[in-house]
Amino acid sequence: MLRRRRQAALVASLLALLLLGGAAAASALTSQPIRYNHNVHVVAYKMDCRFCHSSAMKTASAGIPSVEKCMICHRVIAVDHPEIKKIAQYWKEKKPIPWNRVTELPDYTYFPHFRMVNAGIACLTCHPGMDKVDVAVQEQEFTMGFCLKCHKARGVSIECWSCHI
Amino acid sequence: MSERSRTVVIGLFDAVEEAGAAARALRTLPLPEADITTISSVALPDGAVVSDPRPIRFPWAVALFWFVGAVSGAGLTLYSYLVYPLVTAGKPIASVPPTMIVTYELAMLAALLATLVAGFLSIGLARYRARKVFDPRIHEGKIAVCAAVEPGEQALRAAAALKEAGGAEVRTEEGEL
Amino acid sequence: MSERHHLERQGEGGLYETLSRSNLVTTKGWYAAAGVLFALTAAAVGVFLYMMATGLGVTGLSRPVMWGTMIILFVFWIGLSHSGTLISAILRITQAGWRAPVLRGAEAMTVFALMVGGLFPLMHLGRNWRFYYMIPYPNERMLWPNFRSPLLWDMVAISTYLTGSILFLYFGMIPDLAAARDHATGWRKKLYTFLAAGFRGSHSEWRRYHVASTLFAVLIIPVAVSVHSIVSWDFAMAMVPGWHSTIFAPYFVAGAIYSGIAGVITVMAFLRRVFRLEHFLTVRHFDNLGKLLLTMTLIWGYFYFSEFLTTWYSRLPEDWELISSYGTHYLPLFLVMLTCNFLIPLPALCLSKVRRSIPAMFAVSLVVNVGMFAERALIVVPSLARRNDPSVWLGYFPTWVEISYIVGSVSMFALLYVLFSKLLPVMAISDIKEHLFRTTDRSIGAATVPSVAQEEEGEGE
Amino acid sequence: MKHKWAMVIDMDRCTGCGACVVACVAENNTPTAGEEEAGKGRLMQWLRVSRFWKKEGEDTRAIFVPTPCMHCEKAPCEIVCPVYATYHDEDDQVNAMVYNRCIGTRYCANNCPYSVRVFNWWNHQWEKPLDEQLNPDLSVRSRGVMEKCTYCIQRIRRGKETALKEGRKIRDGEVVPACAQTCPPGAILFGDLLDPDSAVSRMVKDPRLFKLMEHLGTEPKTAYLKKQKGPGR
Amino acid sequence: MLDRRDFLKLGGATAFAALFGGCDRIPKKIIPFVIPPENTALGESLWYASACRQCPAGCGIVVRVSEGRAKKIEGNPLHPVNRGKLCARGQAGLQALYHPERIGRPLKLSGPRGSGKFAETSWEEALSILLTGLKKLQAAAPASLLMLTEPMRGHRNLVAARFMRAFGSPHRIAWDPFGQDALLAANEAVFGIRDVPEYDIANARYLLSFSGDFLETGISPVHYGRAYGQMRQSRPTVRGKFVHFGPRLSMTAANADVFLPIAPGSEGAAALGIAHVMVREKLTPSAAAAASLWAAGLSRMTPEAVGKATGLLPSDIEAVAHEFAGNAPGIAMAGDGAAGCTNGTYNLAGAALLNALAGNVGRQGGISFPNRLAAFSRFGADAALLLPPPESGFASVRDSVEKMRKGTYRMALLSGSTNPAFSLPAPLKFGEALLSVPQVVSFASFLDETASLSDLVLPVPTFLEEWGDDIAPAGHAGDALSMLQPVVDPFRDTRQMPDILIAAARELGGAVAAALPWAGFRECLEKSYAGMGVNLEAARRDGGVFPGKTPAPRTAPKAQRPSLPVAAEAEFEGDPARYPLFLHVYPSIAHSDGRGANLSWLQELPDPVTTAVWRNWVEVNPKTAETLGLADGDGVVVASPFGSMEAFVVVHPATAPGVVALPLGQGHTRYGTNAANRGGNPFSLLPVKADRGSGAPARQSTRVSLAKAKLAGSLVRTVNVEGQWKYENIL
Repeated sequence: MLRRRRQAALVASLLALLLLGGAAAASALTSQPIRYNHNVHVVAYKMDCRFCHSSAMKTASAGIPSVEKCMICHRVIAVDHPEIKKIAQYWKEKKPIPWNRVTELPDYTYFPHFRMVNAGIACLTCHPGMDKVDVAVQEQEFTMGFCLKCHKARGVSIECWSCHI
Repeated sequence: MSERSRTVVIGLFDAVEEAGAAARALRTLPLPEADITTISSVALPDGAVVSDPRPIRFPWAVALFWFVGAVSGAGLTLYSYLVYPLVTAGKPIASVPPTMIVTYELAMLAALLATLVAGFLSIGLARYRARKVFDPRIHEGKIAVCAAVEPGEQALRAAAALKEAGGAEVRTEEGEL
Repeated sequence: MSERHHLERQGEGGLYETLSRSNLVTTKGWYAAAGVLFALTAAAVGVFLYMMATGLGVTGLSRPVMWGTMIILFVFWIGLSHSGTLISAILRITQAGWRAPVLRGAEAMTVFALMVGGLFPLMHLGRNWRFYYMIPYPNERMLWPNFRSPLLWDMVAISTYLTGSILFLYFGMIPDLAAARDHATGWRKKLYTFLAAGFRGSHSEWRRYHVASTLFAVLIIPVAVSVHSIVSWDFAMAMVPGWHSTIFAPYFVAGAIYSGIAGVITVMAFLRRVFRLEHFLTVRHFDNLGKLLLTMTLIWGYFYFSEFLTTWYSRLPEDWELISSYGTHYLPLFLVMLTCNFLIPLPALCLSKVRRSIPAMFAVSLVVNVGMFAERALIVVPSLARRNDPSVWLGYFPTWVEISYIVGSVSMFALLYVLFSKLLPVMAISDIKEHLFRTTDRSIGAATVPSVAQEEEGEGE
Repeated sequence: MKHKWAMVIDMDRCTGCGACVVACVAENNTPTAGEEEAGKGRLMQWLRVSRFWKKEGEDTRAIFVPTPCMHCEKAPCEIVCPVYATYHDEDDQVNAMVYNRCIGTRYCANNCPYSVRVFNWWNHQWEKPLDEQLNPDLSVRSRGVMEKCTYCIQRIRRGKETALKEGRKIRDGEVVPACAQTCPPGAILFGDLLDPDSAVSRMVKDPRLFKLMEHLGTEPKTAYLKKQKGPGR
Repeated sequence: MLDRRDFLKLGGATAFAALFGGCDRIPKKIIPFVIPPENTALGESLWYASACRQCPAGCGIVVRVSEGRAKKIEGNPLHPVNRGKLCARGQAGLQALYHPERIGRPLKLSGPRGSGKFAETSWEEALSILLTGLKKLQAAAPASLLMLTEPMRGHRNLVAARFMRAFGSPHRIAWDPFGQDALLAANEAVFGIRDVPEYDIANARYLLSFSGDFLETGISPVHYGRAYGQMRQSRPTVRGKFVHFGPRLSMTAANADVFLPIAPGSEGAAALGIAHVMVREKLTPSAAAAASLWAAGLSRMTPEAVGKATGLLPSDIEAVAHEFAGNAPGIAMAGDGAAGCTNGTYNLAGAALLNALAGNVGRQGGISFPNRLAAFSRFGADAALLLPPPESGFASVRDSVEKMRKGTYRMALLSGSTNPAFSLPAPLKFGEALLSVPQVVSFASFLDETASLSDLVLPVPTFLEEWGDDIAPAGHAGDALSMLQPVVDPFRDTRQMPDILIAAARELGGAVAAALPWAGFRECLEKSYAGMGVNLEAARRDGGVFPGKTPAPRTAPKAQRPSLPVAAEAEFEGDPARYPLFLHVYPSIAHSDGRGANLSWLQELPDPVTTAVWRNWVEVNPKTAETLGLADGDGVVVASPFGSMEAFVVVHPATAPGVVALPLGQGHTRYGTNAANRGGNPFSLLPVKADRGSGAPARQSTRVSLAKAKLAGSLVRTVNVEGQWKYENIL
């Protein structure tokens, strides 16, 4: 299963990189139910990543903000924006927003966000470019070597079981 | 065409004795020992017809590559131990017996490959574009006696000597010996 | 019926024709044989793909018998591969006069048996598609294989041996390829021209060629010995009763040579019959190979006895359970091994009548290989089935999947041989010619015996 | 933070009931093999309770030996793995098994004298909705990989993380594998040998202590306490 | 490859359906919360306390819930029954929850009755069928309504009992194959108190067990298992000794220091033999004062006489008597194997007498009779309804079968996991009789043999999805009160039986509606406990109410002057010539009477003694097997005068000669793919006999014969038959 997925991912990324760079970027814009703009939130409004991805400090997963959290601000801010209207619609129907996953780790990898965040690793270390983009992208391929380089440099555990069970 | 290309006189012989006579005749021409050779489908003992004065040195290359292989084997194992040091069964990270075994095997592998490559180079094989003098009939049992000669008079004398000795189809061509 | 006689009648071109008949005529029989073998091989490959797609559950393996037929076949074929190169190298170095017709067949057998045998460790992996984790190369995982594992030694050794054997086979073939080049036409000519690499047979070429061949032979012998030692260490390094034995390496090497010689005899008998090489593969060759086989029977028997005796007599509890299972669950296998490896070959090979009868030698060689297969099975299975912890004991019997691998491996080996015989010189033509060149028939009384031209190169009387 | 986890199984308390077996199955996403596969010796349970008969004079006694992974300090399985799929985890001093690295040579299982390693002969399926039960803390193993008792490493990890969040050391008894947690007579004791005050550290000094096949020199960290006889000590 | 459910951690807890299909696709969906629940952190699991209903022991559990799905059951450390421990069956409770064959919608008969063919229907229709039937009955003959359930406890029982009483039917029967009738009768006879005692095994120094398999089955394997561990190794200087008498080396017996095989049904005689020695030699003060017993007939129970009856060596009897008397406090207990004989009361009374003679009654490390009614006095008048009934109800079930045949009942309501169509002796022909009841409604989670015989099956939730309360049966629990709460949202479209009864009562109106005046069962619980002043929220958090102080135990009036049990011989059906072997049946540790057989984890749990999985077997002594020409693993037909079944032989070196032992639990014909068609049902061999003293079902009351037969398949054991003798090899 994973192999297929890996291959698919490989093929997909190759295609995206080599052939259809522009087209892929365009489709990325429409790939999410709402065109959430990371750049605006992070750079223009100087919001901390952890404000929305709040469980990154506490649990393994960084978490996706609830509709309620979006509405805290967007009850008053930019309510006329067509994308914000979509959020309001979800909120009205009390439906969750079906985001598509962008960053992905293999099933057999355990990545505790809170350990990294609490150790002072900046979010952009692993999610580079997230502050510059519109719709979320995965610019860094999460290979084992990428993780290990950092682990070795910081002198933290490189035991296999730290990340794989 | 390589610069080693020279004028060569070739004569085909049916029997070793005739070839031997031809070679003797060529030597008395005189032609240097190194410029006379035979081409045969069966290895002829050195000195039976001609002898090859050049020393064979490529086994030294094989020996050298044996050591190169050994070093790379040891290096490979040591590097792999140290690049991600994981403990198994309480054995030391750099464990001696596997290092020895891999060292040995890679040394042998390198030596075997070196034998092929050095052998090829020494024999002069796999030079497909080189034009070497040859006659396919040696595989029907003929023995060719060839000699590199100066074109002109020496060539003619050599051809005559070959004919004298009973050589059939004596001819002169340009090529490597 | 002597070789000399034959050459006189036909001349050297004719000699080539006879010796490489396999290359020249493509008979219906060849197509039929190749077709059947291909079908069997393809079927086994299909079964393997099925196993790869569904899981190793289709085999008869279990806890505790985690290794079964595939590993038996691995050891068996690696063992079989042994004699070829080794015998050829030893015979080349010792300049045994009768060696020439045996060389090529034996060397090719090594390569093909290694190719077949080397597949099994890969096939038996639970996740074959991840086999590259075993290969040491710089990778993004920054993780290298564990060289402390005997499996890795095995991999390194077998790849060395396979590379070496192919080179050895090829290098030995170069003069014959040159001969073939000069006889062939069409695409074969192009192939042989490429493979012969411009070998002419000039005096300096021959001299260097001989030096290189001798070097090859000298180098390949220690590799061959190391390979089977390491195969034995796959077992002996483990803490499994019956495997954990110091004698395993020489014992495996002896067993490998033993089964290898038997394999050479089988292959020779086949080649002789199929390609009508009666003039070249004579009774004398079989007699000599028979003597060699007899020696190996004795050596093998000695090793087995000393291995068995120590474990049996010391009665360590774990080993004792294993030895006593030879008398109960594995009695049939044990008897097959003992009979086929010792009780039949020993007296039979002592009789010159048997050694000089080719059908009898063929039969004996087959029997020995059946016995050696049983021996491999007896090493792999009972040791695992009677593990240290008696509560997990369990039997093992191969399923149809594994039986199809047995059939498939034999047919693949045969197929490779059949294809080889069609494409490349199957007899060492130049060695035979050389042998003929150096011997002349001399009449001593009523008998005609070959006499040797060159005493200093080894072959005495 | 280094640990040296160890297990002590008191055979005098063990009743052989098998609660540990099912607890382990429930915790570790272990598939059921089915009758046919079980008959082929392919049960997937990581912990077995072997029952041996022992003649004592006229009487026959039954002896229950719960056998999880021994987590040997000189583990024979580790050295034979060509790809480091099983190796010694230095942080926890346990015998680690990395499923995604395993290529399935099964050499480790052959070399384990305790035969506690199980192999995934098939891609095991959980009939829906039985898959809802699967523990999210560890992976479901695919076919072709070896698996075995991990001392419930996911629980150890959870314990470590909790301790880290609360800025303290792990307390003795805070981290227990599923088998030890459920064992009704309390026969399975688990803890850190590097903690001199832990219960296992005390128990390993018990004169009743023995290890399975100690003569093999594997130095198991799962130890046993001998069954006693008669009243009093 | 590794199909991990990690994405659940990253996703939210609401829209699961969208996730399940998508685990192989990229990109995956992330479904966050609309409004995050207050106490949820993503990826962190929560533990909910509840109570286990996998067997009647009533252990407290905590369930790990991650993203709305139960992941693991563990014992509740606060609960006095199990103190954090749990048995295999409890652990397997999750499989009942997620069982693929669970009934998810009401089922209406679609073929002939008994065919097991059902069609799904809506709750509206199902309830209207039920109500129509009930209404018709209420008008015509309310007394012809039968309710046959397992023994219910807590407010479930209250609702059911009030419903039946108000409806006007006296026919409310609870069936438990392992009821404690014989124990009650024995204690009444010996101590003058009809109650189940508590055994303080943890503090005992000497434990005598007469076919009491308390570590595997019986009242509470977990509680006693824990106590057993404490008895063995928790005290620095004392290690309790354990001696077991019985016809078979069960798992419990295997843990004994001394196992003494005896003839089936001779447990009472063995106990009296020990009593004889104690009184003769005045080994304890109580024994010295028991001259009256001596005169009443104890003098005849000499070790020699008892030895002849039981097969014991007289010297063993003497030795055990001395040890038992000399190592106070001690406990003598007898279990199902002894109680299941036709002289069960006598057997159990013998054990009770030993406790009295040794002076173990009412002391730490002995037995005591806690005052449960006083402990639960806060329930007021309803207390008796809430406490679990310890009886088996065998007599009533037999009576009801008669009545079914006579047509007394017009409608039957069935519920519970005791599965009478499976767990009653076959000659009673319960199933056949049930088919003659015009309308049968089952409340069930699985289509077992009994539910398959009904017209209408109403799906009920498993215990992990229910509201409820529980009081563990007497014998081990003190006065703990457990609270059940749904740890997951109901997984199927199910309704609790009390909810259905309350709803039906509302529709039926009148007295019935007045008797059940709640909107639903949850309200019933909440009102009731609020009325008692119980903080329900705290109780649900802790898993129940566990008071620290218990009322003083009841006094046993005759503990000082016990009466001598009336001697009785065990009777066995079947001509000894034709049926030469005694049959000993015992509940299997994994499946009990058969209710666990549909869970694959339990099917694959090796039986502790034989290590067999997935199938049943018959245990035969090696000598017996040799005389019968049977080898280990052979197939045999076990035949009794009442029926026959197929099984595989397990040569069991410690079964008494002349006895064959069969585990109960397998032999289902329905009950799902895991359970069905795995060998024969031992209940089909049993006669319809009862213990003469108490009316409990007498299962150990027939002889059988074994005949070799060729059977398909083979018995799978996890321990090698040859290797099982080589314990020394692993040392």
